[in-house]
Amino acid sequence: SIAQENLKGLTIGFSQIGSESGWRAAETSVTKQQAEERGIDLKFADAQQKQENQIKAIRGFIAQGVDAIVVAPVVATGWDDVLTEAKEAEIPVLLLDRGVDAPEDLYLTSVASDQVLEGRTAGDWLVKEVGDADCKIVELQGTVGSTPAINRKQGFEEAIAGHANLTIARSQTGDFTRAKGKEVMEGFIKAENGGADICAVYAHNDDMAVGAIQAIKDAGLKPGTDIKVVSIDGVPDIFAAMVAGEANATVELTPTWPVPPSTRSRHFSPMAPNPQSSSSPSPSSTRLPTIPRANTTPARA
Amino acid sequence: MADTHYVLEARGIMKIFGNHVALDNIDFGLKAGEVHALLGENGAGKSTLIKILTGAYQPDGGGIYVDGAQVSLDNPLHAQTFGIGTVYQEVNLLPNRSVAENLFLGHQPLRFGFVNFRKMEADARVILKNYDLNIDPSSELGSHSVAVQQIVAIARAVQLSGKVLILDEPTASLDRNEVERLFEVVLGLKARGLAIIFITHFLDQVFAISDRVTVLRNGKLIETRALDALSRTDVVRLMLGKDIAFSGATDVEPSEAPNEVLLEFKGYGRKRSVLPFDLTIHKGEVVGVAGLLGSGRTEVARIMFGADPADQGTVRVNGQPTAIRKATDAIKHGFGFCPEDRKAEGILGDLSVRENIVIALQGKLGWFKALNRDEQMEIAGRFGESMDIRAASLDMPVKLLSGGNQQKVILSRWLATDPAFLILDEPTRGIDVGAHAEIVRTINRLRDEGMAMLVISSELDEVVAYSSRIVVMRDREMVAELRGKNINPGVIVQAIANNPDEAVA
Amino acid sequence: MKRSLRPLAATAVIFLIAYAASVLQFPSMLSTRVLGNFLTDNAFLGIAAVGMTFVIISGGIDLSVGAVIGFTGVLVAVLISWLGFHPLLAFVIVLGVAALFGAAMGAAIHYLQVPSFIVTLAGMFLARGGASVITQDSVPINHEFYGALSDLMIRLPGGGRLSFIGLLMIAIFLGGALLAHRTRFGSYVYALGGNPVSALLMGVPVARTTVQIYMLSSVLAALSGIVFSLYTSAGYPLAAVGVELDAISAVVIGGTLLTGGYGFVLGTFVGVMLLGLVQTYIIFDGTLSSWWTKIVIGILLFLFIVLQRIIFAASAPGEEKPEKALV
Amino acid sequence: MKRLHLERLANPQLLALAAVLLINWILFPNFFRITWQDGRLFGSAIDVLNRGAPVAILAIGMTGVIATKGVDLSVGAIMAVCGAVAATMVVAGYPTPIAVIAALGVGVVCGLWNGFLVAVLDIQPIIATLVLMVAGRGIAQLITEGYIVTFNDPTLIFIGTGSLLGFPMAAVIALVLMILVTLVVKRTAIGLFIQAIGVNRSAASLAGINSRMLLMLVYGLSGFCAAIAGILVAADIRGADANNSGLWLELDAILAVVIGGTSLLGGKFSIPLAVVGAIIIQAMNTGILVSGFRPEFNLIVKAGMIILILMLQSPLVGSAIGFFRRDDKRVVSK
Ligand SMILES: Nc1ncnc2c1ncn2[C@@H]1O[C@H](COP(=O)(O)OP(=O)(O)OP(=O)(O)O)[C@@H](O)[C@H]1O
Ligand SMILES: Nc1ncnc2c1ncn2[C@@H]1O[C@H](COP(=O)(O)OP(=O)(O)OP(=O)(O)O)[C@@H](O)[C@H]1O
Ligand SMILES: [Mg+2]
Ligand SMILES: [Mg+2]
Repeated sequence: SIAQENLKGLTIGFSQIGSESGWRAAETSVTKQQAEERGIDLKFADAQQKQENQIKAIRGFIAQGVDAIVVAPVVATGWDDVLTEAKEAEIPVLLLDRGVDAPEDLYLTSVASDQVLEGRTAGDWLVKEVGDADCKIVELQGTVGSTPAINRKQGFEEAIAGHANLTIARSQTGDFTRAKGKEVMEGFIKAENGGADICAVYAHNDDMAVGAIQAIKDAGLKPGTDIKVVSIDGVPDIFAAMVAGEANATVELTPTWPVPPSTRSRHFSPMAPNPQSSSSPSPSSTRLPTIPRANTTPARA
Repeated sequence: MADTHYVLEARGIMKIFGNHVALDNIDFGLKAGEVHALLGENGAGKSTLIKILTGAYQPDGGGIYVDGAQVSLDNPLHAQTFGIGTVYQEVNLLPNRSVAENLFLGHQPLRFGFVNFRKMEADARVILKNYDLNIDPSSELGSHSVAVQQIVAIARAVQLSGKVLILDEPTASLDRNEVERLFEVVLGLKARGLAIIFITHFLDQVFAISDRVTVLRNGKLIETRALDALSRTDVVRLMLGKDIAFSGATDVEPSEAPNEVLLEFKGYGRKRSVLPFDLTIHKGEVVGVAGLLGSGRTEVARIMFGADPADQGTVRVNGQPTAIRKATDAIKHGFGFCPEDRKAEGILGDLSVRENIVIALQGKLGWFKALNRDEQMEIAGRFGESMDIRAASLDMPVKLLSGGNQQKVILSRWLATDPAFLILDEPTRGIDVGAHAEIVRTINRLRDEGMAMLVISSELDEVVAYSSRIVVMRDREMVAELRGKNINPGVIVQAIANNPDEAVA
Repeated sequence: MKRSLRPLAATAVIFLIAYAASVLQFPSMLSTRVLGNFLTDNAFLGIAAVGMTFVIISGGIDLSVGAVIGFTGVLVAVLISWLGFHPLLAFVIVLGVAALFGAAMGAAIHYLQVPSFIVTLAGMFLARGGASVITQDSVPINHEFYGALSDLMIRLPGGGRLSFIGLLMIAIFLGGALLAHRTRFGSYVYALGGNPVSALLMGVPVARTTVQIYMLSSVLAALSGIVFSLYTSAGYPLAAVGVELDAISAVVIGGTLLTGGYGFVLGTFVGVMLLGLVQTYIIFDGTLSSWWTKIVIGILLFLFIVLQRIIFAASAPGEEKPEKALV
Repeated sequence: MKRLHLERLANPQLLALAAVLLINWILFPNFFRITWQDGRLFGSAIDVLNRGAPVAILAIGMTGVIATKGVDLSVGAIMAVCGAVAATMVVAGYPTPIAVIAALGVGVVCGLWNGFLVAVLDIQPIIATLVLMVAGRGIAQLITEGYIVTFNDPTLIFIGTGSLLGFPMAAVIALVLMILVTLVVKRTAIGLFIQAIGVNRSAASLAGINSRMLLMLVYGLSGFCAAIAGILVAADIRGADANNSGLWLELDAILAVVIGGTSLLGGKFSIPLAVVGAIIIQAMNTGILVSGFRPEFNLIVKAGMIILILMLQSPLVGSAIGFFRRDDKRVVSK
């Protein structure tokens, strides 16, 4: 609904968490591309997974006097001071991917996915998939202490809570990486009777799932059949695995950016600093569409 | 208790390294107001005894008594609190810190809890003056020559000694003047009632200031005696268990027959280091270098070897002009170099004696013609034998050898490469009488076999003993060349002192 | 100039040149706001780097710094938010815990004669693991004293802020410099780094000094953790991951030799500022992708050390021992 | 003969390995169960060898560097670069051998760059290699543009996941490399020279050792080893993960070398023991995986294990071991 010309020539600072995964890289490139389409001068800062770097970046943006700041916060806490500084400098701040524990008047809006819901979606899918059968699940967690790992674990546990036939037998961190996912899965297979006892693997991201699939194959089992594989993100490699019947489901998260592409008019625009938005009921819980891919792609070959 | 009062006493000291008995039931007593010489061959156990007396090592048996009361010295700091000041054999100071701080470490004058640098440096200047050392107390210790560092170590120990001063080979690499200076200080302390332990391999010095001697051999106590009842020969016999033929300073027979020229340095020099000099060295000739401390002798050696490359002048080897920019260039031409600073530039401390001996030869052979273990053993064993290196094993780390034996290892390293031209900077530093005579003999033999050598030594008798020619250095400049039959220490001293513009320090 | 001060001067000159160059390109970098940010944003790194300077001068290394920052942040947050302690009491407790922790590491290094690299690596695992056992989530701190402390600042003309934590860092640097260069303890630290055997023979209390050095480093890391928690008003087990490497780089860029024995506390300050400058420059530039950011940081790092060597070589025309490489 | 055998076994590295394996066995009784499956050995103990291989390979190169009193922080980043090079090249259709050779070449070039900074520009190793540690990962991501470059090249996959005589390729490669490098170092004078410059570079130079060439060689070898490890890791997951490949592995490699008894102060070194060190670390990691601890305890467990190893290696315990050993030192002179 906002004219694209309005954005032309504006300078917007974007503090990205880092480039730790393909998903993140995709988000960054979508962002840059969208900014270019709109004639926005995007100041990009990669924080390399460190909150202190993000704070520095925001401060730097304020010192440069940008027109708006977009942050994909690495962690929920610790933003009050720097956001207050931005507010004093009258620069609107938008949160991407994840909300923060700060008073709502410190930022314009938050366009965040609900990570707990992501975990719950994966759990719900598995509950439906196994029905009444007993199912021993192994979980590949993200980096210990990282917000997505905590939330995706929580959501998944909530989903299977009422179902006694589903139990999480083992849970270890695979650091969100393919290599660690593979290594941890190898260990799980050895520990669970050569893999025969495992019914499903739940990975906090697709990369770990791809690694786990390889480990399952190396152990002489059929991923997707002998051991079900469900994960979150929706990167190309997991879709390839699903087509090959080696993965069962993923919760798709499409990288996006709060500046409204024509197709996503639901989102808030940074250039509509609606004075009411700060007091409007819940702008911060605006959710990205999470599509339980399993429903749309019956992946069994 | 014994009827004599000992300020510091050791009773029945045992020290065992691995399965090597370094000290075997040693009794040692030190009286107030005496200079007590501790003598013995290289590796006899002198330094080990000192380290036990000062808490650097713990004895494996026996006890230490200060003023008759048994003490257990946990560390050198503890010994310092009893008023024991020590100069250990290898200069054990901090090259990374200033001269003043090395003098006062642990006792810096404080003001409001902070170190008072102005006072510390002023005090340091006063102290150094006692030793005729006119250096900037705030300069880094490592920027000074070994000799200067040794004086600083002595000054520090003297400062710390309220009761006992221990000097482990303090005079190695000091020149005559410095030695005399040191003796004045020592005698002054003695007069004040301090007890002094003095270790040296120079018998003249022993006789010059000592009252009693204790002789160790192979870790065993041989005897403690008053010195006035002993002659030089007696002392040597006690140390070695046999007599040796003294090669006096007389048999210099410079072969006047002009041999082939090996090296020709023309206008060779390095800025801020040594003024350009001309020097021709023939095969089968030993050129001695004499000069005072800091006169630039070491610098000449380093420039010749390319350790600090020359920035002016030319050099011809066998008539061919060539460039020597780094040590490997020099070695290619058959040079060898025993540096003065054994610890920093000589030994490879953690490597074995065997590896230390073969390293230069191996460097010459290159990466791929490796000497295997047996060959290394053979070479090392050969030199171990001929140089009489006292080591429990050729595979032990060289840093565990006694100081004199380390020196022999480095000499062996270069002899193993069969050099055409060997540069020796203070080669007899810390070497015992027996070995000293042996090294002088070796130098003479090598010369007769046609090797050219440049030898730097502060010991003039020794320089005279093997040199065919002597160049004299003063203030970083080659000022004289002495040759002929009538060279003797007196002539050299005169040449050194023959200073046209007196009075600088 | 004193020979030993040359690396310090070289680093400072490079910082000034680099800063001037940045200002030419982005004039807004010459503002009190940016200068204030330099101090505030790098306060925790600077404080930790002071401790690291002592450790490195003594010839050791402390890999546990980042983890100790994370751990103390979590502990402070938990003490205040969950257990209702007053922040000051919480500070005393965490500093005490850190002192014990550092003392234990120092004792292990001295008495077990294990390299500091391994001991502090174990310390790093222990502290980081301890933090994530206490809580995996980040714990917000909402205490008025805390708010007041983190709002404490001097406003400068031009929108700049001299924050409490920035000033604290400067104070720690000055104190550290005094401690290193003007006290007996400082001279012992240099002695250990110069030659531990000589130090022992010269009567340096080696055991005590080693324990004190690692205690100092851990206490400063804990202080840095407190500063970090003030900075973010939270404690988070994954906070300050890898800060030890930043601290080591700052120390080494500041002219301290990793082999021990040579270095300056104030050099570390310049090192920290230089690292901060690189980051700020990249943020101001804002066109670099994630990967170009890393490459450019690497290139700038390289340019700095080469420049430093050139300046150093130019100012020291005499002989230079190869052992004593500067950077 | 028997005594010699006992003496070998009493070395602290093997003791530590035994201790870690024992703990693993107690926590997970099936740890040593090995079965034959699809033409290969299968079991946790085999996983230790397989997963430990990259760090072991890094440790081989790192040993040389540390023996010269240096350290190479860039190996993790070099792994990422080389994995990225190999992956993008096979994806672009180059023949596998070319891609592998190119990746190895890139590794060597990276190593020589480090060597140049250390040997010629005289920059402290830690900071010299930090340059590439930071920039290298950026270069790797530049090559892959931030994505995991997935490939299906059978040869490359065989290198990563195949097996030889039932043993995982990675372990076989590590073993062969270890033997080759050890032989080269022992049979030539290179090993002696490396130790010499590590112990005292100025003395070694004065003894005629070309320390620059040697340092270049050592860092080059480290880069080469990192390249192999990078290719293996990429081949294992069939994709080059520029951001995560080799992340923090430099610390593991250094730890392995130090556990292997090589001092960070340079000098004496042992490549086989560094490899044992790598296996100890991996045995620890695998033990954590199969024992079922909660992941938040991983680091604490790891710290505990390191403390244990550290105690085993400390001179206090060492002297207790030494008590059982005999020194058969030859006495040279009378
Ligand atoms: N830490 C050690 N470990 C093993 N052996 C040692 C150690 N320290 C000394 N030794 C051995 O003990 C013996 C005595 O050495 P010490 O240094 O006391 O001799 P010294 O009489 O001082 O000889 P020098 O005149 O050459 O200085 C030598 O054989 C030496 O190799
Ligand atoms: N008495 C002194 N006063 C000031 N500086 C001195 C003194 N003695 C030596 N030095 C310094 O020590 C260094 C000695 O140079 P060098 O090593 O070439 O001398 P040398 O003749 O070999 O003397 P030695 O080896 O006996 O020390 C010089 O840099 C000089 O500045
Ligand atoms: Mg001695
Ligand atoms: Mg000299």
